[in-house]
Amino acid sequence: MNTGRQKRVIPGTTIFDGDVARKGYALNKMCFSFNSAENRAAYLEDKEAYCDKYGLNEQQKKAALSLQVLDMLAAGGNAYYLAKLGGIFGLDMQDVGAQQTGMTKEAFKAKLVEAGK
Amino acid sequence: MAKIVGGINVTHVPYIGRAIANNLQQDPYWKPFFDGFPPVRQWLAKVKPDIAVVIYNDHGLNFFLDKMPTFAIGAAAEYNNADEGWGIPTLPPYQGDVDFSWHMIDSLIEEEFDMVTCQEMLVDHAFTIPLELFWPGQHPCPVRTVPICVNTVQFPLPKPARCFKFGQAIGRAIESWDSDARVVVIGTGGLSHQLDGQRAGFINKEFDLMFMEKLISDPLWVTRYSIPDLVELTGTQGVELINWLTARGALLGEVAKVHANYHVPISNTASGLLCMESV
Amino acid sequence: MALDKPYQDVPGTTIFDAEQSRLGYHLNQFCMSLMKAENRARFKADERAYLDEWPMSEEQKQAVLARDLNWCIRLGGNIYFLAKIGATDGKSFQQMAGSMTGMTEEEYRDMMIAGGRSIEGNRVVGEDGNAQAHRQPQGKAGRKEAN
Amino acid sequence: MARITASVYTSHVPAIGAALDLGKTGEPYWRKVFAGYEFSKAWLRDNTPDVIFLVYNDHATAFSLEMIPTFAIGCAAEFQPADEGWGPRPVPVVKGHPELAAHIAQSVIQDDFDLCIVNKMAVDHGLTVPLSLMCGQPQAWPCPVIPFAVNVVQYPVPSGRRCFNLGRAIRKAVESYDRPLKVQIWGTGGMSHQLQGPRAGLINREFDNTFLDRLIADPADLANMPHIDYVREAGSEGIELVMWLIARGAMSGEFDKRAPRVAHRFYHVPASNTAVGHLILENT
Repeated sequence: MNTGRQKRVIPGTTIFDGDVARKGYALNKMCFSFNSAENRAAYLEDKEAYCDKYGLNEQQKKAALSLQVLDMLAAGGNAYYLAKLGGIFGLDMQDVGAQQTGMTKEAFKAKLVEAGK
Repeated sequence: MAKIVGGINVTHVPYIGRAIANNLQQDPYWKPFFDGFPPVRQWLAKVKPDIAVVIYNDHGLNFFLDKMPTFAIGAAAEYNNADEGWGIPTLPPYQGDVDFSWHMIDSLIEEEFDMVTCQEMLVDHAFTIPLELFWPGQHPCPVRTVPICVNTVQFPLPKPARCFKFGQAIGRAIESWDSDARVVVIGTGGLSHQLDGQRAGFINKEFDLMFMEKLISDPLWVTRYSIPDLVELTGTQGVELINWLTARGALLGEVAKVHANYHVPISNTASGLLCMESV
Repeated sequence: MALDKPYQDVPGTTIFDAEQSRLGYHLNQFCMSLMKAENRARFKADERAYLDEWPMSEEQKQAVLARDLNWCIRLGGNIYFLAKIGATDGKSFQQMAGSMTGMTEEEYRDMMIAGGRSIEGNRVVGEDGNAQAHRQPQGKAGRKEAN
Repeated sequence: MARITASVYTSHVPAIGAALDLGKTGEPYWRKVFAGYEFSKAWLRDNTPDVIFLVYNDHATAFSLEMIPTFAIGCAAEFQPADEGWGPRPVPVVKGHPELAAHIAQSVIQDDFDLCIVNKMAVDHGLTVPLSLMCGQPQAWPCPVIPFAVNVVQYPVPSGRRCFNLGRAIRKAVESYDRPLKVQIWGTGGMSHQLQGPRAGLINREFDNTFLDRLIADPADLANMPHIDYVREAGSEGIELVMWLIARGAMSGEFDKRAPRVAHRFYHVPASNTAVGHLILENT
């Protein structure tokens, strides 16, 4: 369907626009709930049940349970929200960056240092 | 009338909160970043602001995707920080200035900015960490605050030219307030970084340095770029630099650089600091 | 406030501006809570106890208990929010609006059917229309109360 | 390309919804109100659009004082009728049009209107009563609806001029949408009414009818009217009429100096506390 919108294609980059926001609503809503320590604990207790409570679809659930960031992005996740899920498992944004780029964390960090030179 | 004493733009990263909590300021990784701040603190001690207008973006603490404002402004007596889910310490509440907030709201809507007004608002690390960097360990924070949120999360985002005009309207709102308050304008976010996708870790030092320079000499320079251009040039989260542009607009007219610092990386981010004064 | 408030000279009318909104914040938030059936039930079961759950002023609570909408509005209430109290009581907007004029329900309804309140004499404070302060209360309901 | 085919203007009194829902439309009091919409129901059946862009105000339902947006656009796939304190109205769920809504949001924000983007909200009588008036009591609404909420409750509210210019930007947005959709824009609220204080019950026939005349013939000039004139002449809630200027701004007549065709005009006092005004304008 042509929606009349021109979308910029930037390699390796998802623009979090209305289409993605709608697709990812349930997943991001679940991540938003992780602002509360109580909810984070509830997630750890029964991850699947928690995903079901927030109405995640199969794709979102599978991505969230496997902690695969690229899969979560493909399912409509937004980085700021996904970071709250990552936080439960002690993943910082460099772990997340390394995972997405298929690098070791050390190599990812070295790449960043290099970019500043 | 209230007086704008100047502006400070600075990067915000949650990770910085943890470094402060763990006293890592002199750690080799952090030193080049934290060493940028003493000159800014000295400047603040000299210009003595009473109020900070803080222009930033919320990261899923106060706003969710159900209702996402383009421009939102706080009008509360107090703003609380809260658990954001990524394990950085929560800071004590910040004092607001309700009269000043409502004056700004009246003035901004009169100037045709379609504000979302918030009489309750949680402030996240993008608001708290800069204040903690400028006034370390001072709780309560020695200035009253007005939080202003710009949507940098869910597209469509306001275009750079609109942000600059918004900043100018903020400046006029401040200067038309019948008060002898001294106001510092703070813009937070950026500079180049991307947290998501195969392009995660993207940094564009050349663009960042040009942006910092142009913000002083020719702030309209960046308005030639569209939001998709800025995503391409600075990363999906690099677009937060529109908060810097908004803050620069609020300084109304020519400015001079007081101090600047630039360092890569802090976590995934190119960190920038730019303190400006009207001339 | 730096901006003018030209609307203060309209008789019998309160504009829900920033000051009113600040003043009435918790009163109005309490009203919104009545959009949930369970909250309406709890409020009806023990009004005072339910009100005490909200950081409202004592006077705001008294105004709600008295169902005095003019009083509520003076304390920062906004009619669209206050309407949730009326809804909880099974009152229509017409009954609520009428209650602020001192008219009985019938008197108010008849005035509306006859074309509503006239604008003449009711534009600016100091004229002689029926909404002016010196002509209150306007109907039997108000006079009964005054006696 | 999509285009705006017509605009509809109507009051949105909650008592009208209650009269419908409680089966009171046959009572003499209500018959006079509903008679004015008989033509409109037939007209809408003959001119069913692909999408309705419905401008209304939220009445302390989706937005509390914690957060009041000046303009909010509904981009969700559906919107549930709200429980406003009486229980939800027994009306169909409102289906949205996320693609067109997102396109309009994109275009209008590019044009310097600072919308609040809404992905989830309940809709109150401000939106459902106009649908009921125009459609009766169907099993489903005849087409998708994009809710567009305007703050006319907590001052400062947007000016008539800002609303009118927003309408123009919406028209431009619709016309740049790359599918051949027929879109109607509805402006709701008003006409003269005041729900509060000793001046409650205010009605101003002359003001209302002049407003209708000017809305048809010279909306750009009407858009210059300051807030205080609405409040003083049309009552504290009469300010809702600024929303009609959004719908009118989206019509083409103002641009090519060809006035739109008046398909229907109706005015009646009262419905509850309110002067009911209603217009249908078609782009020629």
